Amino acid sequence: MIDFFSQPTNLWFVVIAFLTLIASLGVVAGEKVMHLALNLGGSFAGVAALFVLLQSPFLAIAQVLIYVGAILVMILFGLMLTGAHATEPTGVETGKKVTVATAVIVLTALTIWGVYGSAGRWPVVPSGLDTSLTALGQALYGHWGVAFEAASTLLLAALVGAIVVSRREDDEA
Amino acid sequence: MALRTEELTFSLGPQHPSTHGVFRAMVTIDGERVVHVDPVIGYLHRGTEKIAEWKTYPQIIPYTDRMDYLSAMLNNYCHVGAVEKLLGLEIPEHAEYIRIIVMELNRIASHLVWWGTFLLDLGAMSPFLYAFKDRQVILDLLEEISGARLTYSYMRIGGVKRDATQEWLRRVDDFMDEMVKNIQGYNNLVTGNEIFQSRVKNVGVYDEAFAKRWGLSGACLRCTGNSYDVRKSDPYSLYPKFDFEIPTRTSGDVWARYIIRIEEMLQSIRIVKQAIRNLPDGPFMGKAPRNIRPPKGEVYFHIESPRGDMGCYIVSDGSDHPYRWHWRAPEFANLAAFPAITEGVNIADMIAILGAIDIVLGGVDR
Amino acid sequence: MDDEQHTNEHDESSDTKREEKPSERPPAGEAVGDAQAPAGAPHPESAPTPEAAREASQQRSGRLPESSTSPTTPTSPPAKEGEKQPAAAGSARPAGGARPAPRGAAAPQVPTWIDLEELKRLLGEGVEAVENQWGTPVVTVQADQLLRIAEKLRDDERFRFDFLTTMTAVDWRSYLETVYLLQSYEYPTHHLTLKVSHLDSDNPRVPSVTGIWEAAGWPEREAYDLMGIYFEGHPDLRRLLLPEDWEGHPLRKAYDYID
Amino acid sequence: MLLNLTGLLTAPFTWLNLLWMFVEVLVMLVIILIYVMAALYGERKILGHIQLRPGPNRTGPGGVLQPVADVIKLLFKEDVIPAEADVAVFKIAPVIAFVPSFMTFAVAPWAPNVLFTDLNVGVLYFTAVTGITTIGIVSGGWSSGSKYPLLGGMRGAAQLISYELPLVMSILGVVLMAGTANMAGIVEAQQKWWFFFPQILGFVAFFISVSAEMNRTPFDLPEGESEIVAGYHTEYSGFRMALWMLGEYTYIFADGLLCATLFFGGWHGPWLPGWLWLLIKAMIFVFLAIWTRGTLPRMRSDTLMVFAWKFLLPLAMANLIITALVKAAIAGWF
Repeated sequence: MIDFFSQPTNLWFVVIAFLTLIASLGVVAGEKVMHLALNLGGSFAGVAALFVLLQSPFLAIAQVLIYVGAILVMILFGLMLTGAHATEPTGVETGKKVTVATAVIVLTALTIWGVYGSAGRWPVVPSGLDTSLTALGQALYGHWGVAFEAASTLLLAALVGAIVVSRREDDEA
Repeated sequence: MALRTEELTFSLGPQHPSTHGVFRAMVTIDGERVVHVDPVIGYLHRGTEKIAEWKTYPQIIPYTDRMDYLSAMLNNYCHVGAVEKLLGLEIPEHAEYIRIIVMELNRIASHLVWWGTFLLDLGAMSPFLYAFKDRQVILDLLEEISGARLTYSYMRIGGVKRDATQEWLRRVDDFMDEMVKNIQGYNNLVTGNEIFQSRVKNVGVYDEAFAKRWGLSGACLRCTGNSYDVRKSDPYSLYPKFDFEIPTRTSGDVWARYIIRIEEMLQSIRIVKQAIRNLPDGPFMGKAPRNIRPPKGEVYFHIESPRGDMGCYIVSDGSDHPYRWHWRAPEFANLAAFPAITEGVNIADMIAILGAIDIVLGGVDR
Repeated sequence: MDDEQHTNEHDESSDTKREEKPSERPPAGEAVGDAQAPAGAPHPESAPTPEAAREASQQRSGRLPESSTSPTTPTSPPAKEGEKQPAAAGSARPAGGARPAPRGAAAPQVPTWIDLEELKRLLGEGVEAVENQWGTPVVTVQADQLLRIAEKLRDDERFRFDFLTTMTAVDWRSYLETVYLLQSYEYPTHHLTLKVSHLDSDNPRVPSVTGIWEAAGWPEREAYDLMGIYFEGHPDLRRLLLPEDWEGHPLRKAYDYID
Repeated sequence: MLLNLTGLLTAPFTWLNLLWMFVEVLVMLVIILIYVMAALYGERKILGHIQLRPGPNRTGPGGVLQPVADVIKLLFKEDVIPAEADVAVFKIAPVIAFVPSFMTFAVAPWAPNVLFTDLNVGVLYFTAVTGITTIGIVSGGWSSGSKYPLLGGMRGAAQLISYELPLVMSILGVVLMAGTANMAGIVEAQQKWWFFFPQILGFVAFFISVSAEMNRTPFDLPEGESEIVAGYHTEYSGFRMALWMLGEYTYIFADGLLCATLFFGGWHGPWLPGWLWLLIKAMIFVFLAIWTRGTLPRMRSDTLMVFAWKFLLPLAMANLIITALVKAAIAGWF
């Protein structure tokens, strides 16, 4: 443990991780929807900072660009369009809270078991990987080309599906 | 795609940058789309009609200044003209020419204020200051002849308060030449601008039938192709002697109203220049009785104000003050159609439409 | 009945909620009946208006316009007026609610654009009087014929009065009068003044002409606001210039404007 | 002198290093504050001259102390928080909006090897950080508990989402040409000629979308005065208002730096030192922003959207495709 903190990066990691956790807790425990959204933004930003510490600036920037710059803004935009509901407490029932908390604990346990229990079985990515744009582009469109396109199609399908669903609701109204 | 969204009602004014004074509108919007507008007026209501019942006819003149304060000369004339019609007074030609000069100068000044504030509504800052610079020259000229910058009280029953000097007329004439160039400058700055045109073209469109139903007048009517202008259609004063045109457009949108007002300024300049050239000699005050007691009866006299058809309805009981004195403010009638024009438009368009109506709350509320 | 109307009237003046308006207003027929008195005849002051009811509501509203039926209690404004010009005072306040003596006696007779007899014939029944006022025909009609005549004036080829310049009201102390100043976009030199006279000061009701000229909307609201005239069938009869909780109607001659 | 922030982050954690980080940031902050004062003064004077009036001329010689007086006034003003406001969000919103504008300076290449952090994906960092400001605007508009700020916040969100895409697309053309997303690398790639010439389409798209991102006329809809009073910062006063203004003016500067770096050869230029060249180019951009404010009316929200999605985005994408094709063709040729 002593040698963990001797590295400055690790100290930063602890600080940022702590802040990210607080923000994430805020997302779960907050009262107003708007506050939840802002806390979500905080946890996104925290994750981005962790990526910086892991020497992956591109991932960090993508995190900010997509999650903070686009998704969160869309969420906020949606909240504002719904007007009054954003200002009211969410009012989740206690039963649901218990269920969610149980699920979270179980999932966390599973993750910890997965990481530590499987130590050594999975290949560890060597550090010093080429994270330049050229390398990234070649990996995305070359080696992982099929997977990338499949993911794109899935997202597109989800998008179209969302529109269809919202339209049907609209017709019923 | 029609998304279900929540409607929002907010109060536009009375303290709002684009309501030109104290107009207030309860606006219900859905996103950026205006669902319903309910104008609330009366913040500047001073009961002029009630006051007028307690004042003698000449005493009313200063109160007319304070109604549509951007066209005080024309307000003066409308009241004075109505009383003169009641009395059957003959006005010396010289006085009538000077009246036309100051009225048309006032019309230009009023249109300049409209031009500047309208563009301010559209988010352009600079035109406002350009317009006010030129307007200041006109206000100085009018101040010189009447003694006041805005509330002139220059007209008298039977004539005007003071005669115009030759020097003053020369300066007015010079400024009119300069003004033609300045208006060209305005056109260069704004009229051809792509963004400006996208903001005003096909915005707030209505047709002639709509305008007639709502009793619109002025540029708000002439933008639909109707050429109704009291100066030509139902002439008063000496306007038949002058050579000028009534600009009209047929598109019925804000753009048409804009162009018409720009062209009206040029026509007013023409009238002023003609009046100065043909100014006959004579007294500036006719033979008006000292104690003005019109005969019993009622009279309606109307003129073309910068904002449209302005009228004064007087019921006389034979005494020296009116029994009933009613004012037809053109902007009052034009503003009444505002909710009907704005239903379903964008917030920004609503502001443009409101600006193009050219309201002066002093006139609307009276 | 009248008592009930009376209370209604004052409830309405403070009540501005649009949707409640039409239902609260009494049926049109009853009110028009009051205004149907022939021209020149004394105003129907014999209408059973209990003094008690008026006084009661007077106390409530505080500024109820002085009624013409109580000449024994002159209010302060006319008194002032009388001091200033005793000569004119008599004509300013026509006694007994009669129409003032034929006006325009001293006025120059400018020919109008139409012969008055012909105008009367064209407009048909319901016309009470036709005058020439400085070249403008002034037509006084019965309230129940107003809409028919207005529509005729707007649509008839001879008239085409499609431009209601403004609409206002005059308080002749013993009765009220609504005035419609008409013009034509087609024949702009033609003017015509349409009037409905002899409205009961306590409960003046006139059919609204908003269905004929939409331009009448705001002027009628103004007349309702400042003169207290009820326009039956007006889609949105609320106070226009004054605050919603204002009491009384300031343009009435008997309005006590001292706070 | 390589002021490398990431270097400091990974460097041994000593108090000295921490002190250095703070000193660097402080120096930059002071520079920006001085710039903002100058920009405020410059804007008033330039607008004054455009509008045929003298502008500020009372405080100090030629009115140069006017911005100082303004700042003092703002700082001493009563801090008003509306009763309906969501206090926590209301207080933090201007900070969320301002901090990213300041963060953009981390990647600004002043001269060869004079930059805070030599980030590999500096350009993307710039656009990513800019996006955070939107959250400040939206939450500021929402938290005021008033309707005009709400409308302004919504407009701001819609506008920034719409213009972020053409902005990134137009920048990608430059990245493709330079073969790197590193700010210094892009400047070095412009040794021979500025990217302004081959990337003229991209520049048009970039300039328009960057003006929209700055919320300046003709795209100042989120604070469109004649429509929604002052938009998202209607309810702000005093120091928090100063933060909003600070953010707005800092963005003009930052975007000027970005524009000069991407299209006008950054520090390249004869005779003068590199950092001065960059500053001059950025200031020309600032002047342009003020000039458009003095000349143009405001756009309408729907035309703004149509313009972004139907004109700017296709334009930027066309530029990107043309750039890619030309580059591939040239690469194949040689």
